Amino acid sequence: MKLVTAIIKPHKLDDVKTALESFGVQGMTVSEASGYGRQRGHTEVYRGAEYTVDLVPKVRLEVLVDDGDALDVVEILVKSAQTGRIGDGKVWTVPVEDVARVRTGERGLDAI
Amino acid sequence: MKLVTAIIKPHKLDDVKTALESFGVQGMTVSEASGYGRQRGHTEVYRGAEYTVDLVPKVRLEVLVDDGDALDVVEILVKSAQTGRIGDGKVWTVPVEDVARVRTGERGLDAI
Amino acid sequence: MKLVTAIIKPHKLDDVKTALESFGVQGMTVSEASGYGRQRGHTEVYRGAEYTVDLVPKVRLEVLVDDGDALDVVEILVKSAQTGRIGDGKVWTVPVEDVARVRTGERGLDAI
Amino acid sequence: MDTGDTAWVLMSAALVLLMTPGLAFFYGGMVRSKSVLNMLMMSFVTIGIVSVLWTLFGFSVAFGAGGNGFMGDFGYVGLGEAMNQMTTVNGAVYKIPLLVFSMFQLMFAIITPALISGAIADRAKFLGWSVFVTLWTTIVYFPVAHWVFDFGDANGNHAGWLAKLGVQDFAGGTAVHINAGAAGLALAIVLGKRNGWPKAQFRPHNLPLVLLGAGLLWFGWFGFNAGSALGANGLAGLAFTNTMVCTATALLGWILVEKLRDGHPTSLGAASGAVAGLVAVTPACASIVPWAAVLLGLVAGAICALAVGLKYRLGFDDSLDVVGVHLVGGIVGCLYIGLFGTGRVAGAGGASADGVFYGGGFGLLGKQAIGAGSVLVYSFVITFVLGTVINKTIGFRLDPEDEETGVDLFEHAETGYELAGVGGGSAFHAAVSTSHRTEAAKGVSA
Amino acid sequence: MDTGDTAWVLMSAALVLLMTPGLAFFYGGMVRSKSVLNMLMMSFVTIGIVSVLWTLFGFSVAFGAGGNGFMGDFGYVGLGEAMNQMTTVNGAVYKIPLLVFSMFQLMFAIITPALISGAIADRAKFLGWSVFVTLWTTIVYFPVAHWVFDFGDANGNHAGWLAKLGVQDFAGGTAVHINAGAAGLALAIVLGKRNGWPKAQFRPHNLPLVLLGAGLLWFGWFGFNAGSALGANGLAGLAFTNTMVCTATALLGWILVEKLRDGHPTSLGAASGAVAGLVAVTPACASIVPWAAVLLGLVAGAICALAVGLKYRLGFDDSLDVVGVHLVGGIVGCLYIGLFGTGRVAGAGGASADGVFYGGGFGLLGKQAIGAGSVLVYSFVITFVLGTVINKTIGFRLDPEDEETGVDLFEHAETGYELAGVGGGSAFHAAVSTSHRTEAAKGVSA
Amino acid sequence: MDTGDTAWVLMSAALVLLMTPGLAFFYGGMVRSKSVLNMLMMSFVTIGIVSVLWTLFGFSVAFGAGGNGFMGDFGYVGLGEAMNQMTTVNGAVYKIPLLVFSMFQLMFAIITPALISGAIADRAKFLGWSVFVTLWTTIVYFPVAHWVFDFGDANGNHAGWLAKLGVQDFAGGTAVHINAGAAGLALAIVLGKRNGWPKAQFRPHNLPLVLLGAGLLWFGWFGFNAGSALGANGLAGLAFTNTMVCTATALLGWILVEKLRDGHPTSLGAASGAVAGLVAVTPACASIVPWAAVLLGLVAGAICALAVGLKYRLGFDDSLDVVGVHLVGGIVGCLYIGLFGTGRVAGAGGASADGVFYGGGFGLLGKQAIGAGSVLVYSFVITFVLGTVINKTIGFRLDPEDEETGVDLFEHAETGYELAGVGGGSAFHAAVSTSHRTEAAKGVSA
Ligand SMILES: Nc1ncnc2c1ncn2[C@@H]1O[C@H](COP(=O)(O)OP(=O)(O)O)[C@@H](O)[C@H]1O
Ligand SMILES: Nc1ncnc2c1ncn2[C@@H]1O[C@H](COP(=O)(O)OP(=O)(O)O)[C@@H](O)[C@H]1O
Ligand SMILES: Nc1ncnc2c1ncn2[C@@H]1O[C@H](COP(=O)(O)OP(=O)(O)O)[C@@H](O)[C@H]1O
Repeated sequence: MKLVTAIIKPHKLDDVKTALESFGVQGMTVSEASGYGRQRGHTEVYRGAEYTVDLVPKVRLEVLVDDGDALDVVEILVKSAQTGRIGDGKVWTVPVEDVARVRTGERGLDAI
Repeated sequence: MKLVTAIIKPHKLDDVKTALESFGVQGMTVSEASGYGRQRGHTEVYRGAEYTVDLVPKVRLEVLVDDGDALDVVEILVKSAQTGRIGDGKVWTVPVEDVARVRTGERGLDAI
Repeated sequence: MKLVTAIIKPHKLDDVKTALESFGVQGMTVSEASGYGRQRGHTEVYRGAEYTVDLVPKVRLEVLVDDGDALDVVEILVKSAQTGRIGDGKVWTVPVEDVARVRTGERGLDAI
Repeated sequence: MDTGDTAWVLMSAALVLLMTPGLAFFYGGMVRSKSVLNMLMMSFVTIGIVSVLWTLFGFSVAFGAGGNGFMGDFGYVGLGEAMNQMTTVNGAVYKIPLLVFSMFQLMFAIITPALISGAIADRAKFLGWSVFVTLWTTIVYFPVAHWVFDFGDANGNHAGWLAKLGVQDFAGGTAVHINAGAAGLALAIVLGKRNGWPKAQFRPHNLPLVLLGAGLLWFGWFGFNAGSALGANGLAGLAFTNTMVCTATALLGWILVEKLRDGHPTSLGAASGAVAGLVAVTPACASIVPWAAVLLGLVAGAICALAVGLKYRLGFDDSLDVVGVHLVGGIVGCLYIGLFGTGRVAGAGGASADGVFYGGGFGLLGKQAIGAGSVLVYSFVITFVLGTVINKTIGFRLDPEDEETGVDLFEHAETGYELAGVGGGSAFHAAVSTSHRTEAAKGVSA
Repeated sequence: MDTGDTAWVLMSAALVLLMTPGLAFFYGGMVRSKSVLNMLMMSFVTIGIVSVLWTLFGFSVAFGAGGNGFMGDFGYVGLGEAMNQMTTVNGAVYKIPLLVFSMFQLMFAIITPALISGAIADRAKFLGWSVFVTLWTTIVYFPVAHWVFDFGDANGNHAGWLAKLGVQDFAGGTAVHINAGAAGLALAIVLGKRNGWPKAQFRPHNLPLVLLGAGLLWFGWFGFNAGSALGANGLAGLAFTNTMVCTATALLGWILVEKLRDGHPTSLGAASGAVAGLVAVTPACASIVPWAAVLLGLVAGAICALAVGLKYRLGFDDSLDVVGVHLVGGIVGCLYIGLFGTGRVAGAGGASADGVFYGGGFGLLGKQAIGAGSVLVYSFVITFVLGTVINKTIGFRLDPEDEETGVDLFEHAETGYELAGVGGGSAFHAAVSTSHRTEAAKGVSA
Repeated sequence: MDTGDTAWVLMSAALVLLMTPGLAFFYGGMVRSKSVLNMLMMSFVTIGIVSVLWTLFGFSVAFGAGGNGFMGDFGYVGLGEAMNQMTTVNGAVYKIPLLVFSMFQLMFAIITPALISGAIADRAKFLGWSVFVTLWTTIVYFPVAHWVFDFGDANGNHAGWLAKLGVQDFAGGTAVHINAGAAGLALAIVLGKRNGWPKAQFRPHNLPLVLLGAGLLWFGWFGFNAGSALGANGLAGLAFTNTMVCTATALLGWILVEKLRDGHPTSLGAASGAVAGLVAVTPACASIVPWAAVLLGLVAGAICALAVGLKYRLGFDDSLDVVGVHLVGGIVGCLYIGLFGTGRVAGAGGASADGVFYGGGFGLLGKQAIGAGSVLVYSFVITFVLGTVINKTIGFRLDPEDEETGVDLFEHAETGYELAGVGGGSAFHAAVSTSHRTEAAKGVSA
């Protein structure tokens, strides 16, 4: 099994979720993150003092998938999260040795 | 070494923490997450417009463990986080190649 | 490629970011976390009732790096995040099998 | 008609209305974020319900001109008859229109049941609460207000029995605070403890909101107390002064106890102390001199700071300390009159009986005890019965899972906050599929 | 001069000023967290702009003593001439200084354009809004206020044409609410829908803030309505009473509809219902008896609860329901006078014509319809033209990407909240490199 | 006694009390979330402390009837003697009870030290602050209030020396704002810079809270300024008018500077501008005509917007700009009277001397400069000494690590917010093991 992690733009989450669902992915875990990279942050001004915020809001998505699906899921993530503008994010894949479903204690593929 | 990651229901965190402690786990990292899966979200209504929120609040727990402890820790996590109802979450294990303690620079098992 | 994850003290983030930048790391992903370990939490009192909060605020940093840079990046992280006091955090490294840049679909090293 | 008196009572009525939202924020900030809206709603719906009852029959029951010692008659049903009269129902001829007096008193009838809601935070069914407010205000508040506040006509005919007895309660230590406090105790017992209490953790979710509530309460309370003079005069000035200094010292008294006992003076303590002082001075503000109000504040602040611990010892989950602050604070204020009440304030229009320390003997103290005790017992008993009946019939206590989900979501289908920062927030925005299922919205999709 | 009347109107003016921040919070809590500051700023800048216009010429256009049916003359430019006069410009000699009347009326001129801002949440350029407020207040509000509120001298000379006609609008159902509601509709159409509306999700980001706003509005509205008596008297008492009970029942009416239709009474519904009741009773509070105000509240609360769905059916993005609450609520209140208005309130200083249900025939109802209709049409047409011209010239609607970024950041370079908990927050604090680029700051680095 | 005048001053006293919580929110929203409670507490404890001092001896020192030019006598200790008197201590016989005047003035004595707290945000020990407030109010505020506000008896006997000299300061430009501003400067220097200032980032954590504070300040300030007429009359109307229009234009003036200098008008700027306008018009509101108030606002708003940059150039960490807003704004307002003050307002009860631009020569300007300068110097010097002594003895400045932890947690053992969304929040709720260590709680576990 693999763990595919994607960092995407927040407003693309809905599209990504829909794309994964149609592919058959039935679960995922989402969290808030901030990104630092080519995409620039923004500037705020309070009583004349300027603050440069260089972290950009992102969403992190984690999906556990069967080995065979990993590449497809990466494809789908890239396609559905793409806007073509700087800051669209990254997708990476890590090997997973063991998965368990807490509710039932099932292990491995059945647990996903 | 292994990194065991668990997605659990927020109100089980205390039980999980206690169970890990009694096993001898001395550290962990916790963060907020939102889950998408079999468990359904909820509906809110504002001035008659209905909003379906399909992400469910979860907690993510990360524990670095010795190779030999990994299976036990997974067991403990599954047992202590279980309520038996849909949405109890997942536990997965990933291989770790290197660990360092920032304070001392120690590496490997000593760093956990 | 490797994924280097660091748990650090929040107020060290700026130093760490600067150190990584000078080494040539051009991107990273940051998120909020809470740590549990040797470092103790704090106590709050509301109308005479005491609450012990044992989670300590931390920042989680994730950096994708080329295999060859992994060790250096760990070094830099340890050095720049160090205060020498309990609770400075951990750095761990996990193997990555695949990376994609969402904007372009590039894969592997080019995607970092 | 005196336009100055009328202006002051109009303003005071508005100030006392503001106290109920103020209370809602004070309470709302203290609960967890998943209960804040329900806490606010319990106060807001009370404004709605009690205003209707008041117009229909409440003002009549409390102040109807031809009643007996226990309730008024029904001359003011619908308030139509009150439109063109001056205020003669309160023991003297006041130079303000009767409608203005009626509105001023309505605000008291609203905040009293609202105070009770703090005892049952996080776990009450909204329908149960709404029915409770309707019945409680009718059976408990309106009659008790008559007992205490209605001094009858200029000769004292038709006065309430406590008023006639000579119990001193200028602005509602018995009718409002002891009344609400005793009811809160009864309801906390009837509804039982919250899941996990006292082990689980119920930190206030928004302390600035608590302090906003306290600030609005303090501001509004000048209307409550100084407005009870029903005119802009020396008596109002005295009540205002005592209210100010007692509240200030109660704030200090509470945080001093905290500093000594817990090591830290807290902002929740400061807010709580201020409210405790306001409660204690409410009955007493027209009966004592300013330095006695300074002392009352210190005493009331310290006692209430200690009294909020009682619930752990006795095991009832009075969630936001209605007992520790309003019942205890109200009793302290009422009895204090028996000790420090003095005819020296009569020159400013205040009460004229002397308490123990002014050589008046124990007579006044005894009357004060009767006043406090009878309201306490009446309110506790009736509330216990009302609460039990409601809980057994339509239901008053939430189910445990729904309490776990959170009362805001379960009862109101709402979430208090959606505060995620710039952009970051949109993650979760976007993660929501909206469908407008209103009639109108159906029109769109059709 | 009557000091009591003056005290009440001074206080009322302050209360009405407070309504505009109150409105800002009511609106500000309803938008997403990335637009809250802009929502507040639209109200605050309106206070700034309209105060200047009022001093320069607004008071003259609205109440200048020697005008005609459509506008006043220019006798009060700069307000200097008003300094030592009493109030004679409003159909009678009021025993309050003219400056006090002028300030009271200024607050109405401020809140009316501020109300409009709710229709265009999240997407208006701040410069466009500022220019719009300047022009709209000048061309629409000042004249309309003259039409409705200026009863001329004691003989009715120079009165506004609607006032002269006998349209009853005690505190601004036409001049304020229908006026703002019609303008909101026009602007919502001119600026168009928000990105993604109605599919995307626009949950209120801070409901306690909404309820704070509603609480302050309710409090301030006593100044608005009872203050419109221009004295502390029986009429003020009647207006106060009707305001209180109508608001209370409208709150109940709205959440009853929600309970029946959606299954849950909501806190947003309670706040919205209260505001709908306040709107509806504004024109009517000196024309009806208290039980009729109870009924008006129920009707207005329920109708407005249904009316906010209209926008989905008709497809205009009136973001915060200025139409559903202010236009609809204002029309309900105005016409209600034609039905339930009664000379029975004349004894308390109220209006004296009877409506349909009091045997007065359809005459009053007809006048009310003329009043409502003429203001609605005038406001809608002029606003549509003004909005279009501004949008085509300096720009009024934000670009889509800037709307996505958020209007707070784009227009004001600010973020509403930075709330991360203890220490946790510093993560992101530390992640920021600050540079003070002010002139002064440059001095430091130099 | 005049009930109308009394009603207005009672109400004004309540309004000015509300300003201190208002200030607390204005300041509290500007600091980081880990300091918000301490910021609020500095204001709230000031209310407690100063009220006690006032009752004990403060009112006597400031307005004791038989004093000299520098302080009053001790006739009003305990306020008991004030109970049955009318107000004769302020240069004329005012038809309001002396207690009402005393309460009105108490609120000024409270807010002045509270204003200072903004200069030392994030880093003051709470005990140090409490001791400082006690000493500063006693040694600085009470005497200075006598100098400026006590016009003595009807013949001017026992008047304060600045009042006698003819310095015009209607509502406290010198005694309140210059006084607090100079003290803020001194304390900011004594306590030193915050960790990391000016490089580190100190963004406001809750701007809606700042705007709430500004709104309440504006509302309350009508009591401050128009209430200083001590009656409901033409003078109150003039003061109200000038307060309104000056504040409005100062808001505009500040955001115009921002638009031109930084490119964006901000909500913090609007709030700050409004406060700057309120400060500047405080001394001047009974001395100038409305159009001059419009101009004063523009000038004060713009100057203060520039002045807040001074601290970067000069290197003192006046965290929330007490100097830039209150000291600078106060000086602008005081001197402006020397230029635009005019006897034309005497008809409305205003001051009668003419300033430079009304042909009065430089006499008035000179007096204004003496008033401003003497208060500035006295306050700065004494504060510097007091602050240094406190810091060297019981400690005033937090240790760096405790400042890093956050003053809320370190000094008050509290956290401002616990806002995590529905359920999500419980993660961290559950992660907390609670133990009730109160006496009472010990009873439970035993
Ligand atoms: N080396 C990296 N390791 C981890 N996350 C990264 C790395 N580089 C970029 N990211 C994440 O990807 C996001 C987008 O990267 P950025 O360089 O801004 O644009 P792009 O991917 O389009 O070139 C960043 O905000 C950050 O969250
Ligand atoms: N494929 C997956 N990848 C990552 N996380 C998952 C995946 N499937 C489920 N989860 C996480 O596990 C949680 C529980 O899953 P759910 O399907 O609701 O119930 P259960 O695990 O009891 O069948 C989800 O909320 C989500 O956080
Ligand atoms: N076994 C572990 N797995 C994951 N994270 C850990 C583990 N142990 C510690 N941590 C993280 O590292 C942080 C610092 O650990 P702590 O024991 O407090 O101090 P130190 O690393 O200096 O010995 C913790 O707050 C937690 O976030």
